[in-house]
Amino acid sequence: METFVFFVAAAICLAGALGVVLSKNPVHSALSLVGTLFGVAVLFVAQNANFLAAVQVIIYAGAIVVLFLFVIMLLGVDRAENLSVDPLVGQRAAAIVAGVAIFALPVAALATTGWDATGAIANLGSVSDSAVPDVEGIGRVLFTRYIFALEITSILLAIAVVGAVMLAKKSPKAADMIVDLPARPTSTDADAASADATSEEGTA
Amino acid sequence: MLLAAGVEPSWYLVLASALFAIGATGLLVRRNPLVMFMCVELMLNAVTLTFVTFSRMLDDIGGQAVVVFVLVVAAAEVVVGLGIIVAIMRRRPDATADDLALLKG
Amino acid sequence: MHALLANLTAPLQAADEAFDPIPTPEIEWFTIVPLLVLVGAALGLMTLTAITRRPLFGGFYPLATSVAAIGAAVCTWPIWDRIQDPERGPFTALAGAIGVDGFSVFMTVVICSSVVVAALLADGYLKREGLDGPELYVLLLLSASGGVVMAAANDLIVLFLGLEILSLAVYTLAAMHLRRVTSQEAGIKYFVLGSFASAFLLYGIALTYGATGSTNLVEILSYLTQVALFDNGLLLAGMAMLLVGLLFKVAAAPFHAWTPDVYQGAPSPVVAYMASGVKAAGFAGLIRVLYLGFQTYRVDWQPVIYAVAILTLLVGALMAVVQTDVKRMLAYSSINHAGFVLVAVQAATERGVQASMFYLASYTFLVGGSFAIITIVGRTGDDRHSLDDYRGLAKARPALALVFALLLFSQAGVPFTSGFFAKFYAIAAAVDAGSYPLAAVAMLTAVIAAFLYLRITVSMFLGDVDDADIPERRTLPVPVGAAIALVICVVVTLGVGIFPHVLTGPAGDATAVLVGF
Amino acid sequence: MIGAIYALDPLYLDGVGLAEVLITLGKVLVTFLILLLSVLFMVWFERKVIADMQNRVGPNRAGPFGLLQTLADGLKLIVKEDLIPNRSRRFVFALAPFLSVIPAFLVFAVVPLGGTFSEGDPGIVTIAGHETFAQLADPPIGVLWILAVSSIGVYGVMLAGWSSGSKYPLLGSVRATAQMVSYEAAMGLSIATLIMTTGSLSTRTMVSVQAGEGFAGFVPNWNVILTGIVPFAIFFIAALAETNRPPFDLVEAEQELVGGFHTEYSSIRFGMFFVAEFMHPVTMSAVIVTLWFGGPAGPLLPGFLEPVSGVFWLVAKVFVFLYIFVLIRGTLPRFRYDQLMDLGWKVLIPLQLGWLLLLAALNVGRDEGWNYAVVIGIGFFVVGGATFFLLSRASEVSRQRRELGEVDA
Amino acid sequence: MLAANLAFPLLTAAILVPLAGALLIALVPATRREVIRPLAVLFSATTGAFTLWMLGAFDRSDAGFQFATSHTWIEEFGIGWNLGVDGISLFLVVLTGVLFPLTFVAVTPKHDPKAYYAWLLMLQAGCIGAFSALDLFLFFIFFEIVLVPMYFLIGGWGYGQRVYAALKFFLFTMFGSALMLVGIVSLAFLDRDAALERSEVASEELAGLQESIDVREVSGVDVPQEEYDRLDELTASVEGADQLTFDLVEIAEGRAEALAADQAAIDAGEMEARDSWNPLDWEAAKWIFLAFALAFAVKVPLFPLHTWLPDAHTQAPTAGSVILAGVMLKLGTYGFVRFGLYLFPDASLFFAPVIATLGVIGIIYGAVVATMQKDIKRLVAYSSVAHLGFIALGTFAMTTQGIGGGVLQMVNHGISTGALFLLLGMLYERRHTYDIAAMSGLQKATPVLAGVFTLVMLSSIGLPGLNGFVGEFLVLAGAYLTLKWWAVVAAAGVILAALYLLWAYQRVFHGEPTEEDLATPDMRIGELAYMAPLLVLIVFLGVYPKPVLERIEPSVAALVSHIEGATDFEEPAAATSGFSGTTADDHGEGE
Repeated sequence: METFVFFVAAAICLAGALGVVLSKNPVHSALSLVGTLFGVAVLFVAQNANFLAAVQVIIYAGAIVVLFLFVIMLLGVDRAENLSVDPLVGQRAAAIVAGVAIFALPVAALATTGWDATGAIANLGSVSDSAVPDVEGIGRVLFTRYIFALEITSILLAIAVVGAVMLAKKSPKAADMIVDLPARPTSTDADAASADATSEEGTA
Repeated sequence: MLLAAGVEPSWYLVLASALFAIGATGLLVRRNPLVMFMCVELMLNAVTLTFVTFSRMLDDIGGQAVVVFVLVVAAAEVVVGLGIIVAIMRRRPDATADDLALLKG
Repeated sequence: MHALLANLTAPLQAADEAFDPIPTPEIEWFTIVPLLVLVGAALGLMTLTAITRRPLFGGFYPLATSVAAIGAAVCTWPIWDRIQDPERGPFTALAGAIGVDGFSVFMTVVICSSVVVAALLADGYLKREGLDGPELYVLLLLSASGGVVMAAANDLIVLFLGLEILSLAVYTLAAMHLRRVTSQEAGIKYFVLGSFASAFLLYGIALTYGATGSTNLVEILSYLTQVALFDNGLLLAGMAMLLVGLLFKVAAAPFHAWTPDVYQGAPSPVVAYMASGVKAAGFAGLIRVLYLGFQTYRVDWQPVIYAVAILTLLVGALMAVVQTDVKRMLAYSSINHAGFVLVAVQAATERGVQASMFYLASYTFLVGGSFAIITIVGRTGDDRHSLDDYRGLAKARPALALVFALLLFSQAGVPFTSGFFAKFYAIAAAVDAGSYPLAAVAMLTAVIAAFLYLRITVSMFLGDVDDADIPERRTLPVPVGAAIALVICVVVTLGVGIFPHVLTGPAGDATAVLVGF
Repeated sequence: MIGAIYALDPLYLDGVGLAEVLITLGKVLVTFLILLLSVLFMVWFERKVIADMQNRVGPNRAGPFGLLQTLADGLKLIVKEDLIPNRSRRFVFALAPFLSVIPAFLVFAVVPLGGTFSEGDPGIVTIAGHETFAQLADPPIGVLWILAVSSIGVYGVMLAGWSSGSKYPLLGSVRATAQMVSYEAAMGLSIATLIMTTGSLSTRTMVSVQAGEGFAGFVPNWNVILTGIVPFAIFFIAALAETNRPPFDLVEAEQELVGGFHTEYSSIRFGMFFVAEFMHPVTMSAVIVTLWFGGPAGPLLPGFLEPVSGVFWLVAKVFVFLYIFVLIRGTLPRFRYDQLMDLGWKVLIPLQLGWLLLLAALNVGRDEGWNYAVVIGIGFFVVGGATFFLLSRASEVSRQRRELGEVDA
Repeated sequence: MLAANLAFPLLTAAILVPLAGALLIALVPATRREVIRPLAVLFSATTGAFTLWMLGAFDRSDAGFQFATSHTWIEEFGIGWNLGVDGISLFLVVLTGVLFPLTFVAVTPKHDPKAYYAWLLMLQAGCIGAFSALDLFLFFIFFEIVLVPMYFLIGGWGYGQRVYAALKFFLFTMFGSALMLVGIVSLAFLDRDAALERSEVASEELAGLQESIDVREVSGVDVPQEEYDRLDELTASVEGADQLTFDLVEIAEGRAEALAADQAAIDAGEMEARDSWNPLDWEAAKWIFLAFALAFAVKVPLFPLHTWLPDAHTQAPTAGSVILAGVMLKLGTYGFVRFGLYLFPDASLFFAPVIATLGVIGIIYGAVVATMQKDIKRLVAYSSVAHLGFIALGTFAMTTQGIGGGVLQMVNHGISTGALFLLLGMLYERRHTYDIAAMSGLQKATPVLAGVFTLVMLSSIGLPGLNGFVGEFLVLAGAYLTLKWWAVVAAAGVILAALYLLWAYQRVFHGEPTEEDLATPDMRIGELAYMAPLLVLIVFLGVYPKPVLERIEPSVAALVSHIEGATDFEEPAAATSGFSGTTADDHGEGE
């Protein structure tokens, strides 16, 4: 059963990941990302991390990717990208080599340890103990060991709010812009959409 | 029965590292800042999967607790990142990472 | 069956009674007072802006920011006092999340000073550019709080969160000049690459967690000292990933590519903060991880840092020389400086930590002052940064040119300035650890980098001046804030250059504790 | 993994055999059918009630009281020509209706449909000698499931609008997205108060807790009372917005956006949106009842009705809310977009946040033995008052700035 | 004679006074421009007076460091404000003290007098500091800091290619000294390591002694006082062992001791001599010496590293050239003596042939290239390369005569080349060119200038009876004993020097003057006045060098015996004969 779940979810994950990278259209990339997110959520459930699975879906699928799509639509930047041109000669090949290396490093590391973690066992509370639901276990850890970390995430959120507000300030007039680059053609469609949506900025 | 388990936890780790590598490669290959950013999310997902798997292997709930932080950070990153992307793309809707080569010298 | 049913109903009964309260750990409030001051000031500032139509008086925001930063620095005094008490010494607080030791206190003060300098610069800059924005000050303070967290982080997760707090604010700040396309490009570039690096850092944390079973540095250390890991691939991979993430933040080669672009595009006062505060915090994190968590694995990380240091030194120096934009020059030079700090870090000794602390502290003022001048010379639009824009500055604004020359010479390592001692201590640390070739390479790159500083001085002092250009330059306004920042930077640079023990003393007192943790 | 499955339902305690699989499939089927039927009913109900309010007759041709009108409409939709606009993104265009309708079904999976909850009974029913819960599944994170699935619902709307390749649907979906994401925050916060008071994320446990003895013997122990009504009110408003029900139906504001995100849809694809749209009030009512009004819990019915008393109470309570939904639709005018956003961000979220903190303070006060009156006094009047002052002052200042045109950076 | 150990810190004052002057001048308001020059002269002359006072108060019989001051600066590293002069550095300090005010009087800047004088005063402070520093770190600091004022002087007040020349000057010298810093630090740490090693032995003894004393104390047996003293002594040495020091004397003497012990072991056949030329076999000292040598070689400059010098000299303003040639080049040769021979007798001996070879190449090469110059200032610059080659040769001959001659030659070169550059400055002022071909027959129009020029030039050539001769002769005589063939080749350089200088003289001052030449004004009285002290010195030192030599000799002799003690080097008997006249009775015939 778990084997089956694993392989299906893993296939979804990998397909989604490849979709993100290979889709020409950013919307398709975003949708592929959702696929991966669900796959990962399923893998969480398969490993008894129910709470995280739910949170993963709520935060990632429900908020993050939605925001992505929102931005794509708001800006009208869903233009397909021409992937057949290597922007920098050899960059793509180099990136793939780097990718393989990045994949190989942890796998090789795991191989040396006999495909097993080497760390100390059950430091902060057991996962397999079904008497304590994972939500409670996580809660306990968050409010004891990670209490400081938990508190400082508030700073992070404050920064996100302040930063977003600052960046979303009304766009200056085009004449005011200091643009030191050649003019580019702009799509009228996208302009119309973004002009109307500008006032909705603050809510993003 | 169907529930007979035959999955090695390390498979999850290998899967996670594959996801991570795909994300990293994608970030290096793609030029669209939005897609690059999605690749970062892929990488973060790979990390959360790794954490959960280790949490299971070590039978330690601490690994799962960490994932909560990763999620919060991811959310905050998205807000800021999309803020910047909106700020720039509103002015130049067709910006790609190559156009950002304005800053070369 | 029935036992399980009882299990299922148990929560019902539990819900009726008072919940079993979680034994929350003791919070040593006094250890996080600096952090609270910074965050509190940021929130206060934000609230105040929301409920008042205009600032209370001109220069209120920079003043408040500086006062807050200085206040935070002052608030470290009782902590320092307690740490230096030989009977009590350093300790961990907040359930082991932060390590309260001299190092963290020292770095806190360094980060706070960089905030002061940046805030003073920002005042005139914002006015000139017609940007309004208490947000800049708020984000500056919040970002600094992240740096403070990093400096004290005793847990990889806390470190990561500190790094994100630090970085996210800076990404935004880099993109804050909404009228400059380059500013936003800098922001986006910094952001994408920065989160890329964060992901690596996080993956490193995950692997380290798998290898040691904890994210707490002290626990990692004690685990690694107790358990001999024969097959430690996981740990090494984790360490490598962690290093990638942290080295990116300090702009070490080969993870430096973002630096010149971001420095060039971002608003100059923000760059001052990036080059000083952010870098200091990044190194603080690096040192904490390497010296504390992976203390026992120094044989493994030393060669890596060695190689990275050489690469960083060379890249920084060689690339700097071919630039024509002063901001880019200083960006590469900051890479070179990062290399010097790495030289000190590589030593893996107390002297090494001390040297890097000294370096970061003095560099904070050097780079702060340098960017103060760049801010001033950049003029409205913040885009006049080519070498030509500095031509004849000595004629038009002799004091400004002289101060810039002083700061540049100090960066080059000319004696009687803080920069010289910074380099000296770094070299001494490397030599003490037996890394002679590294020390030699470092000094040679210092000479190469000196060429760059000389190029700037040349165009300020010795360049052929078009007289028609001078009157315009005479009108270069120097805002009060920037002037104060410059005075501070010059005083520190010369003061430390002549009496280095004002810094080495505290640095020495501070390190004794981190390494021997 | 195995433990996780067991925790879902006592049905699987003795291992999973054919009977268990059949029972589960049966439960799935029943839930699905109930929902479909309820949609048919809901459409009729809404039309009928509104017609009554407007002194009209409403549907009255097909079947008794026009009951089969919806069925006829549905059949008509199915046989109509399926139009796919040229500029649409075909794959996503086809996908969007499913994304819209499936989440609406999924929410129902964790709603307890029956079972007895009185006297500490955990709500177990017996089917063919097997003990099980009267709900499709009871994951320990049931409440999060609701949140998660409802947040997925956005995709349908969003992608439909985008893939149509047309301006009005796009604008509609952009609006919808912002609206749904915004109100989800308020909704999540109000659910947080529930979690705090009940101490569980499982919907069944929540119902059980609410089935407990209330005050003075007759006031039920419902969450709506325990949490002080405000969170419920916020939840309810957010639920209206989440489901794009009037007065929050800007997504499909005919006067501005033609049909909103589904302008370009026709035939069965449109039918699916339609189903989803009318399923939302049903599922939302069920969720509201489960979370705030004790779900199927209630006094046992006398005699042979005893086994269905849970179902009875649930249906009764849901009916009340369905009526309220329709009532609101029939009476309230639509919000303006900025009003909508202001309400969400400047009123609901701060209020809910403050309320959550107040409840938390009370909880802490209970553990520490503080005086309730003092806690409420300080929390509500001092802190709340100060916050209110600050917020109103801030919005006043920002209004002034806007008028003076100082916003331009 | 005044007591050598004055309460008044003469050296510190000689450094701080010009610095204070620089600061003061920088603060002079723009409206009071006229006070700048007098102020500069005042401060600089005060410094000169201090140095002259030192000259008077110098105890000629003392070979050690006099007027020594010592203050801790950076305790952690054992860095101190340690100053002092001995016979080797005394005259260089005096030269610095005197030459500066002379140039102040002689040359006025074209523009920005404020900055000009401030930089020059800083330069003076730096040079005096470098010549008198007895702490390696302090020396390095002064060695390095002098670059900055010079850089600005060349760049700000120089001629055509000044920016290029200034950059080249700065980077070359900094490149050299960069490695020296690594060398200095390495040396200090190696010294500490050696001390720790020694202290291990001491601590073993300490432990044993302590135990035996304890045993006796417990049993009531009397312990002799000496043992207690020894205990304290050992404790002190063990405790201070991990303290770093940058003190020159301490490190040098420590090294000498260790080297002497090694040498003894080698003599006894217990150890192999380490004189392999394979770099892989080298001990640290050789590498560190190379780091030092590189810095000094750039500064001197020795042959392949000299290319910055002609540019810097040619493009520098007159004052810059005078100071550069007169004082700053000596930093290199002085460094060789003080921080090469004294600190690394072993490595110096090892590398002596190499450096001497470079010196000799410099002599010949400088002379040949000078011959071909069209620009007279460049010619003089190349002549400096040749002259300094002599000094390097003399230094690495390691004989009393060679080193002493080198030191004397440093002073001589400072005087005569300084004077030459001053004269060239006058020429330029009159003709606005340095082009040899552009002038001819000036003798007719400017007989006094020609006369003075002749004298100075002859001194530079090394005509007997003038100062240059004494130095060159001593160097050659000293070098002949240990580096025979080098000395023979170098002697040819003397002849070449005569060739290029006389030829240049002939082209400029003889021949048919054009109208322009005839209109060239002669030297003014004022110019003659400030040239006079230099001319007097040229003649005086040529006729009666004894007062200088007798002060130099004890220190040099001590240095040579220091080398002998530390290595297997033995000074040839002929060289031990004194050369300063006064001691001729004790040592037999001198020159």
